[in-house]
Amino acid sequence: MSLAFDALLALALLWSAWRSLATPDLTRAVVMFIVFGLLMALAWARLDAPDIALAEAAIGAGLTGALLLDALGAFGERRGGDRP
Amino acid sequence: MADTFLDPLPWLIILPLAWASLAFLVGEGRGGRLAVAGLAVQLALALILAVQVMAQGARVHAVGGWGASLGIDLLADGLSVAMLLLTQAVALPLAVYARAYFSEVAQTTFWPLAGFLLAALNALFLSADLFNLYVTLELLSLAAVGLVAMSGKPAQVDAALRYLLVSLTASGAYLMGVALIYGAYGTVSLAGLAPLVGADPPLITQLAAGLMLAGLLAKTALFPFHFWLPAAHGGAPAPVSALLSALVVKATFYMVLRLALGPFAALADDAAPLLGALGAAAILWGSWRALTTHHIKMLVAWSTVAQLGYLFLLFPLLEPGGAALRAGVMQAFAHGLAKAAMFAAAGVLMLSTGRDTLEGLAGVAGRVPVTLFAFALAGVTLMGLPPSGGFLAKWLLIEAALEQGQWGWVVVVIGGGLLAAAYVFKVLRQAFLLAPASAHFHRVPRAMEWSAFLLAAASVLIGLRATEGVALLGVEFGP
Amino acid sequence: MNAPARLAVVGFALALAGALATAVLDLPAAAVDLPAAVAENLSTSGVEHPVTAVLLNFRGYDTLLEIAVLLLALLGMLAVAKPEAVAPEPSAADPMLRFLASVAVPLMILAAGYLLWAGAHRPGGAFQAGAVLAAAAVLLHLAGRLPAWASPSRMLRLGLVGGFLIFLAVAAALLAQGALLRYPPAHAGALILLIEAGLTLSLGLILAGLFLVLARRPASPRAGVGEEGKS
Amino acid sequence: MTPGLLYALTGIALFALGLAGVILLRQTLRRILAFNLMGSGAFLVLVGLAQRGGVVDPVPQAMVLTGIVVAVASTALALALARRLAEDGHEDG
Repeated sequence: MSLAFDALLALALLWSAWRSLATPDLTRAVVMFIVFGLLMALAWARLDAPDIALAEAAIGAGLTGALLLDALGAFGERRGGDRP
Repeated sequence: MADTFLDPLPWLIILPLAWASLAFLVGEGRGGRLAVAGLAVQLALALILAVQVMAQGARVHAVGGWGASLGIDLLADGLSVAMLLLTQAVALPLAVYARAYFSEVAQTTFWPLAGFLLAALNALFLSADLFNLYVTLELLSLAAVGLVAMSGKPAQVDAALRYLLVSLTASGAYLMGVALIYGAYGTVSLAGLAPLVGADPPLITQLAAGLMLAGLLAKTALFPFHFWLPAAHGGAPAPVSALLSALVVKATFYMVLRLALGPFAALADDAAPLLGALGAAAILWGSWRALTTHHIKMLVAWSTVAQLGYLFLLFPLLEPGGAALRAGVMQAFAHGLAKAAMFAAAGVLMLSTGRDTLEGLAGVAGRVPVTLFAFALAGVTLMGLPPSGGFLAKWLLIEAALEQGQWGWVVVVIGGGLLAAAYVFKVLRQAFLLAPASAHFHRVPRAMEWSAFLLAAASVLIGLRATEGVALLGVEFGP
Repeated sequence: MNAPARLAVVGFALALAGALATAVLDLPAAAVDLPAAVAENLSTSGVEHPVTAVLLNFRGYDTLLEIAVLLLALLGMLAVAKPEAVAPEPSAADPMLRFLASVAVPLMILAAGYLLWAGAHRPGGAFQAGAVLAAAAVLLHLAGRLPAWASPSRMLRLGLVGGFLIFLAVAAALLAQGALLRYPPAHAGALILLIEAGLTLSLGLILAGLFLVLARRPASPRAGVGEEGKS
Repeated sequence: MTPGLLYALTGIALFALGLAGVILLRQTLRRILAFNLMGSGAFLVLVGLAQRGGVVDPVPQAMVLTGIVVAVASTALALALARRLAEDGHEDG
């Protein structure tokens, strides 16, 4: 049962990672990446690593996400997407 | 107690970290004097350590007192002490040069960045732990990228960004290798791994070693991973180019060598022909591009691509107690000193003529004779003429190749030397023979000319003091 | 990059993943049992939480260098930041955000203090506490109470580098014990707490700096973001 | 299969995805995302593989904490460089 949850979480990780690279919209890519970071925090909790879970949520998803969103404003609007 | 407190080994890491952060604290481009003083002490410490290691053999410093595998070990053996000596010997004259250079070209962040860069190099050469090496690698990369970008010119920021992305990808591959090794063996200590890996490593170890090797080669800019180097090294301010070309790319070469001699010795034979072939390709392609470029510093940067190739020729010839290892370290030394001298000289030439092309050099020999002499001396080392360190390195390589009947490498070594002669003479011909092209001429501080000369002279003279160097390398590997 | 080359890259990545998965699946247990070694030495490490013990004692040297990595990133960013692109003065934010900040920031500072203290016994420590402090600083910036940093003052620089210098000084002073960072077991707990306290403050400032050096004027409209991607 | 091994395999897939992304994508921001995926993959392998027997191992956990901080530092520097280029009108995002 719990392994089924882990398998679902693994799939969600891979899907969000893939979308953050493949989705044509840059803003959506960054949002997917933040989702990926939060899922990673969940994975760390499942791996009995609460310290990493805390750091991943705060630094990996939070700070990196804030930096990326802020950067989007700087050069996001002037360009189109990228092929995956 | 006093003994351990005065041990030079940990201070080689503490000192540059300390003066780098103090330089950041005082800010506003100051900190040059601090750096020169710190580096003078570091050079003395490296010499003391070399004498101690020669007398007492290799030694381990267990950080935290735990010892591997729980803690992190620092290891000073002949190879690491040789690299430490090279680092301090190149950095001290360059710091004197940089103080004068940045009085001409305003710059505020050079000193803290350079301090962290040197701390990273010293820490890397002493580390005997795969994960700790990863941290030192990242420290080194970020410092190098910061130095490339610091001028803020678009071309430099662009080169720095490319360099950073290559570097981060390479670190990622290396880190994956470390993760696999920890998973397989439960330790990341070099000394602990060596007996565990054994003579016939499993698939996971081969993959890990492959990923780590690929990452390190990309950071060393070995052909075909050289694409980022000319822009990053050629466009940076002269003292930065000198640090990067003389030292930074050597650090990852050192890691490849350290791993090939240590835990992954069983796999080194399989990779050796490939490394040798890439080295040969680097020599030919790099020399050719150096010969065909029109910019002084691009020429010197492409020459680095070529000279890095020689370092990798040692792998197919590597055998215990053979000449190849000595050749490799001598080449690292000779090229480090000569290339630092060449970039320093190129910086003087560009500042004094105000131009960055070979054409701009016409007739400059009469204006800055010391600098031209330094450039020529460094050229002697790159060509491999006696009695220079470069000659000795190439001689040892040829000796090793002949001993093992591998004639092909001899041709590459000699051909590379001829190409080097061609591009060095191209510069000298412009400077000496042609009539002055420009009436504008900017006077540069003497300290710059003489520090370039000192480096160049050292690159030639180490050929004469090779006995001591060989004795140092004779210090057995590990404790 | 042309299509065959792209295909080759994808093929290579798939092959690599396949090989790695194969290698990982039939892996025997590791020869060295480090968790046991950690547990054995935990009582002399000065803290009760194993991850903190590894981070600040057994492998504290990694952590020392890692703080230098963070400082370096900030140094590089300051070197390339364009002074005119950074908002020098905090802009007026809406009152709701200001109110939120004035309530949340004291709570966040409390939380950081708790995390710092808790790290000795359970999950938490300087990194998490520093991250919370950084988040508080970012919130203050968004609320218009804290300006972006173009060129940090001497005091700010002292705050940024102070934690690192304390760590370095302790590491060097402990050479008298026989090795870099060799804590005497009787004082290990106090020294680690001293280092962590310094690190919490400096990490908070550095992590905040990574954001605040980049922070640009919030004025620029983000028109056209939604229409990107038609390449 | 243990959770540790499952997450290690996930990490391998993330690493390969990120590696392909860094090489194939052209926008700087995407390549920064891709490099972060590589890092996350390596972190998962580091902890997952070490804990494949179900025993918690604090050593790789501490290493990953170090790695996360290094990754955010690198990301911030890369973004700063990319933004400087964008502000000078030389960058394509």
